[in-house]
Amino acid sequence: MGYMEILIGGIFVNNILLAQFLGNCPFLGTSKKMETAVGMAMAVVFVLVLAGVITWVLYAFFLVPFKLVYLRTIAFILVIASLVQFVEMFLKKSIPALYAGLGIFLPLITTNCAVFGACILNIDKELNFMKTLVQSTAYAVGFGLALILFAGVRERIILARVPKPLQDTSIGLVTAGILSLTFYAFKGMI
Amino acid sequence: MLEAILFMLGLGAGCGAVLSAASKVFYVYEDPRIAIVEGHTAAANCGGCGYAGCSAAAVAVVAGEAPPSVCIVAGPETTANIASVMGVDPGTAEPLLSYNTCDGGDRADNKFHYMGIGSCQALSSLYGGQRECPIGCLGLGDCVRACAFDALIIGSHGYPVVNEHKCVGCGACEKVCPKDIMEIKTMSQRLLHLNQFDDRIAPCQQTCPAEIDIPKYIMQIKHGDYEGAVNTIRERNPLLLSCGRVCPHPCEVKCRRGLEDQAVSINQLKRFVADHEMNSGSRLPVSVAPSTGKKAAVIGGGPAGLSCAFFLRRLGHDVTIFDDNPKLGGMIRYGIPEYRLPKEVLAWETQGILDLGVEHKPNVKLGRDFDIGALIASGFDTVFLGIGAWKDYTLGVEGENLKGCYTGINFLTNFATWQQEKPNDPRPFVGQKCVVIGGGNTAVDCVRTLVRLGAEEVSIVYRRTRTEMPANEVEIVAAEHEGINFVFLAAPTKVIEDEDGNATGLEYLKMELGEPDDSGRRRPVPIEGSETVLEIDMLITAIGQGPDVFFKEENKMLDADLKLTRWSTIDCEDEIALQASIPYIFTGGDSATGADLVVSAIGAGRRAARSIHMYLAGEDLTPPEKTLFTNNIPESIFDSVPGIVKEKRTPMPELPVDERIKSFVEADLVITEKDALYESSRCLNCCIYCYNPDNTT
Amino acid sequence: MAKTFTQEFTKGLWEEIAPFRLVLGLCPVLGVTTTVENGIGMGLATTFVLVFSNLLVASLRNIIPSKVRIACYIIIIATFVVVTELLMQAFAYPLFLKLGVFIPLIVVNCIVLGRAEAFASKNSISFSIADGLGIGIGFTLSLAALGAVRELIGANNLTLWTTPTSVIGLQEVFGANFEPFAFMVQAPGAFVCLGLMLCGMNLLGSK
Amino acid sequence: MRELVTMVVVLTVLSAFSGGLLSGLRDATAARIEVQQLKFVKGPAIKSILKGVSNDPIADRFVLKDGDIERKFFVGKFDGKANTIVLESFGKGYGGDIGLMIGINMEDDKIVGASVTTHSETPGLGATAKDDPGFVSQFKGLSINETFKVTNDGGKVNAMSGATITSRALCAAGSGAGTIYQKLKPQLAEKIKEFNE
Repeated sequence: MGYMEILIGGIFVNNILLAQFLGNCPFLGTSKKMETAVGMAMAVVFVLVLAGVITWVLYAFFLVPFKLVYLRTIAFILVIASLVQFVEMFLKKSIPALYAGLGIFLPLITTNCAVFGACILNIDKELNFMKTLVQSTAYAVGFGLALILFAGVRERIILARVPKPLQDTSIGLVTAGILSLTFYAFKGMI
Repeated sequence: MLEAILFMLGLGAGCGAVLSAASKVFYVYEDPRIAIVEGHTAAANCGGCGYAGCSAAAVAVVAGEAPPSVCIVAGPETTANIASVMGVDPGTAEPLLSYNTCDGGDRADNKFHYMGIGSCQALSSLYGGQRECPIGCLGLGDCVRACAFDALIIGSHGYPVVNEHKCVGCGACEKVCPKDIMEIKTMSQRLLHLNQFDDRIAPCQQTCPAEIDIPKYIMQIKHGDYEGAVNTIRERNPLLLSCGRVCPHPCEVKCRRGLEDQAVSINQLKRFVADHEMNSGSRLPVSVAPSTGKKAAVIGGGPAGLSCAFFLRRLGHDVTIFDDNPKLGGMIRYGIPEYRLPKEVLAWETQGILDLGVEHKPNVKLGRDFDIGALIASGFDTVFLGIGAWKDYTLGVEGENLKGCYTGINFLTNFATWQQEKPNDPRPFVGQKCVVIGGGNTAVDCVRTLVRLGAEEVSIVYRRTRTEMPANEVEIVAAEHEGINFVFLAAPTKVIEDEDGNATGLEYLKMELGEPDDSGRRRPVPIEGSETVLEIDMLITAIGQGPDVFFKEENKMLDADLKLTRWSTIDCEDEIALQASIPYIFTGGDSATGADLVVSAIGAGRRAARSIHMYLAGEDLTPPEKTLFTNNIPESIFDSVPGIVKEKRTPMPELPVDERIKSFVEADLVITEKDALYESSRCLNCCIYCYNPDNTT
Repeated sequence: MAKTFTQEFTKGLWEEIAPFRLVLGLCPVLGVTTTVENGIGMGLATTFVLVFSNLLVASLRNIIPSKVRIACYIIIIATFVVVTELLMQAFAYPLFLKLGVFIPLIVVNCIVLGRAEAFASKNSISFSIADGLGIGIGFTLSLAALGAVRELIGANNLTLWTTPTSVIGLQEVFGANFEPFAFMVQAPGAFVCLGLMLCGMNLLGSK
Repeated sequence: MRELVTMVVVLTVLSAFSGGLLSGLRDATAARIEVQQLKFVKGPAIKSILKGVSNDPIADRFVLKDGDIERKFFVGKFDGKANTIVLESFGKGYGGDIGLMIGINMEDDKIVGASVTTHSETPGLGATAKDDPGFVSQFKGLSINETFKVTNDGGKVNAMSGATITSRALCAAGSGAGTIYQKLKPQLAEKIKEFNE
């Protein structure tokens, strides 16, 4: 597989939110406002790429040589959680401007299935280092794209007359379904 | 096995060490409460609350933007914990509630037919909406859609209705409403609100010195919700029983109904629900905000002091009332006679205020028993001076200090004290041919009291005509019915004495009306050589009162800095903020304005409580620029009110004259429930622009 | 607290049924519910993790320092997830093949961490187990319900359990002529189906 | 400082404890997991190759070392006699490795059957290799000592239409199996003997 395929596949065809169902809680939680959605998207891109790379290193240089592959779940989550917290503290102190932009979204990512799931998927696919990097970026961009698109749609839905029982999350999910359906159109791309 | 243990050991130690090091190296100060609040949240970082993670939610809670119940995953215990971190007692933490401030709805006319997107936001961007009223509800329900708790519906009349049981005060509706119709407030915030130029309020509410939401309580009466009506009144007036009896109801003057037939009998409706509560045998609960730990001293237990104490207590402060008299009520206990306000009723009312946790120290007088410096030294953070206006003005004519000459307040107070507290003492002197000088309520109270005490001939001497008499119309009418002799256009010049120094006659000059003066009343001009003598054996001068500020002369250090006006009222730069020249001293009522209405004193008490509350919180006391205060919103004053069917106003029931002049039994009676329902249905439920011509709501 | 064991248990079944009332733990809800069987399997796996992590968190609640508690909870949860993973491989391999990537994801299921933090860290061991069981079974029921709807419409089947040799459940529920609405078993169908079921819940709840 | 130390210690102890627990469980279940994996992943393929065996080929398996790599072999008994050996080899397909399970009669080196185990090929094209036994059945009866090639490349195997790469990968896997088989034949014969005793 070429890098281009990985990139397009990750962003569109196997979009982590709409096709892989990963990271749905913040997808619905933070998509009510465009502003929040953008912040969340940026934070996910940042953390997912970093986490993808670090977990790959952990896997390739520690878990495999010591035959501890079965510990990957616990090892990954520990590393991701620590990483997120570290990055948060680092940004708060060193780059307050950036922290103001995405810092508050970082804790939300600790338990974001998208980050963790993408790392597991990367390992399952037995990608090499560079491909892991590309794949992680692709997934992250795909997440951001879907989130921002969805937030745009939801801001519009507020103006529509929605039947009472269908309001809010309910219509949000149906909308997500339709958005997911449009992403089906990308299936033929690779 | 060993490898696994070592690996995890290393990983755990590594992560732990890096994080601990990082938390030292990258330490940044933040409000410690954020960490504690975050500790109480579910920490699932699920984003379900709409904030970006638990720490963001915690920041919002500490900043006061999110309620303690922000975490949707955690249960009520978490809410309680967060509430306690934020310094609000979870049990009594004041809930935020949503209120709709416009109930015009469909009755407001439309300018154009709107067929666009079903959203208030969209509609308001089109000439501010389709309603003729620029400030009213658009009715397309953005707030309903914004509410995640099903607490709002658009009711049958086209405006949102809040379900208080479901509302959590999240504020979503307030944020989304383009017309600022929806308000999210705690009870405290509601108590602090002053009428504003852009409020949606009827002319009567604009006029009422206490700013009572009159149309709301009348509608509640109409729907049989008497308790609701009492609570509505208590948001602005703690003395509804007293006010319902003695208030001259300036509101009724501005009642739109009065333009077409007769004004709604607003005050009688107030008295009806107030009596209904008292006669029900139990008191309605009054909410009190969590304690703030601040102490306020209220000097004077009259209407202003009671009102100020009541609102300060409801705002969560510890209040102590210091009063010269043995019982609470001030001028309405010792000035207003029993037949107008039975003291049993007043006692029931003041007890309700004390029951909220207000302390009462009777028989202590400022300047005689204590001074303000001592109060501050003993831990009071602030002082309210509600000392009233107890010092009668004097005529300044020869002989006014003779035997048989009294002053109005002095006479009334002496009599009331005897009647209420020392019935076994000899009765104060009452003459047979009595003359009372003055045209105000005090004068009328004096004559009606004298009649009841068996004086044969009682006259009022007033230097202008009946139209100019400042006393309440009902009182004058009642006095006429009770056989009082009125001498108008008479200016006393001298009191004539006999050899024993008793007053035997009053000499006066006849007057005629000249050009109108500044107050719009025609100035009386004496007619030369028209001296006339009236035979008397008792004279009462009741020509007005001012505050008794003798405590200033005691010259205690702090009190000396207190500035007074030339009418010896306490000087406050801003009559809305009511802060005296010493910042922690506030005033209100007669002591700030000179003798005025009970309801004005009640309104001032609340304004002072508001200022004190803000002063204690370190906030700026300047009232908002749009504060209405005694003004009217110009566009709300109509010339005519088309579309109403004329209906008669309910007359006030009263005791027959021959029965009432024999005793001090209450003369004015309460209207029946049937009449109350009829009268309430006459209310047009006005707002600024619209009203209900057809009485449907 | 006046609540009983039973109350803690039953609240998770309807009042606080996680995916619908709280809209939490959606990834597995959407991802694995192509059949009832998968739904039940995932639900039971989550229940297992919930109960044991609640148990451990409740018993260690006085030892864990508050600053690193989240990390500790994550370790505890992750441990039980790996336990589940291993046990499932050993005893229910076909299910493991289907649930594949979603088992490790129980680690990041907000419900599990949420309960550990919101409930188990403050309550006694027995209550925490009841809570875990209740929430877990409620979660399982939601998954099964969603799985049932999707499988019925999307595949015309209702598979309750697959053994290597046979399938327990109904095949071709609407008859052989029914053309399955395959949209339902695919990703978009999952969102739409959950959205509509939520709508149904709202209708029921509001009467 | 003390707080920090406690934090690190608790975290470390907990991690270590968890590591110990998991590795213990891992050791206890490893054997069973392996059986399960073989049963469900390789099982169906082996069964289709060894139709009518009298033993359980998954239970009767052994491992041989091929250089550094450990390879699994499954033994099939026909009429009470162990004479067939099944092994898996891989070819590079379109979407990754394709596993081919291939059964060889030790007596005449002929292929008794072949079956695709794992693949990640495009659905509808290469993926039919698993669902449709038509292609792999071409291997049956051929000698394992040949090198398999598709007709396009001058061999005997007819490629699946539209899935030349997959077909080539499977041929390569078949040839690979032959290589392994020849290399390890002596040891295999030894092992088979053990099963017959």
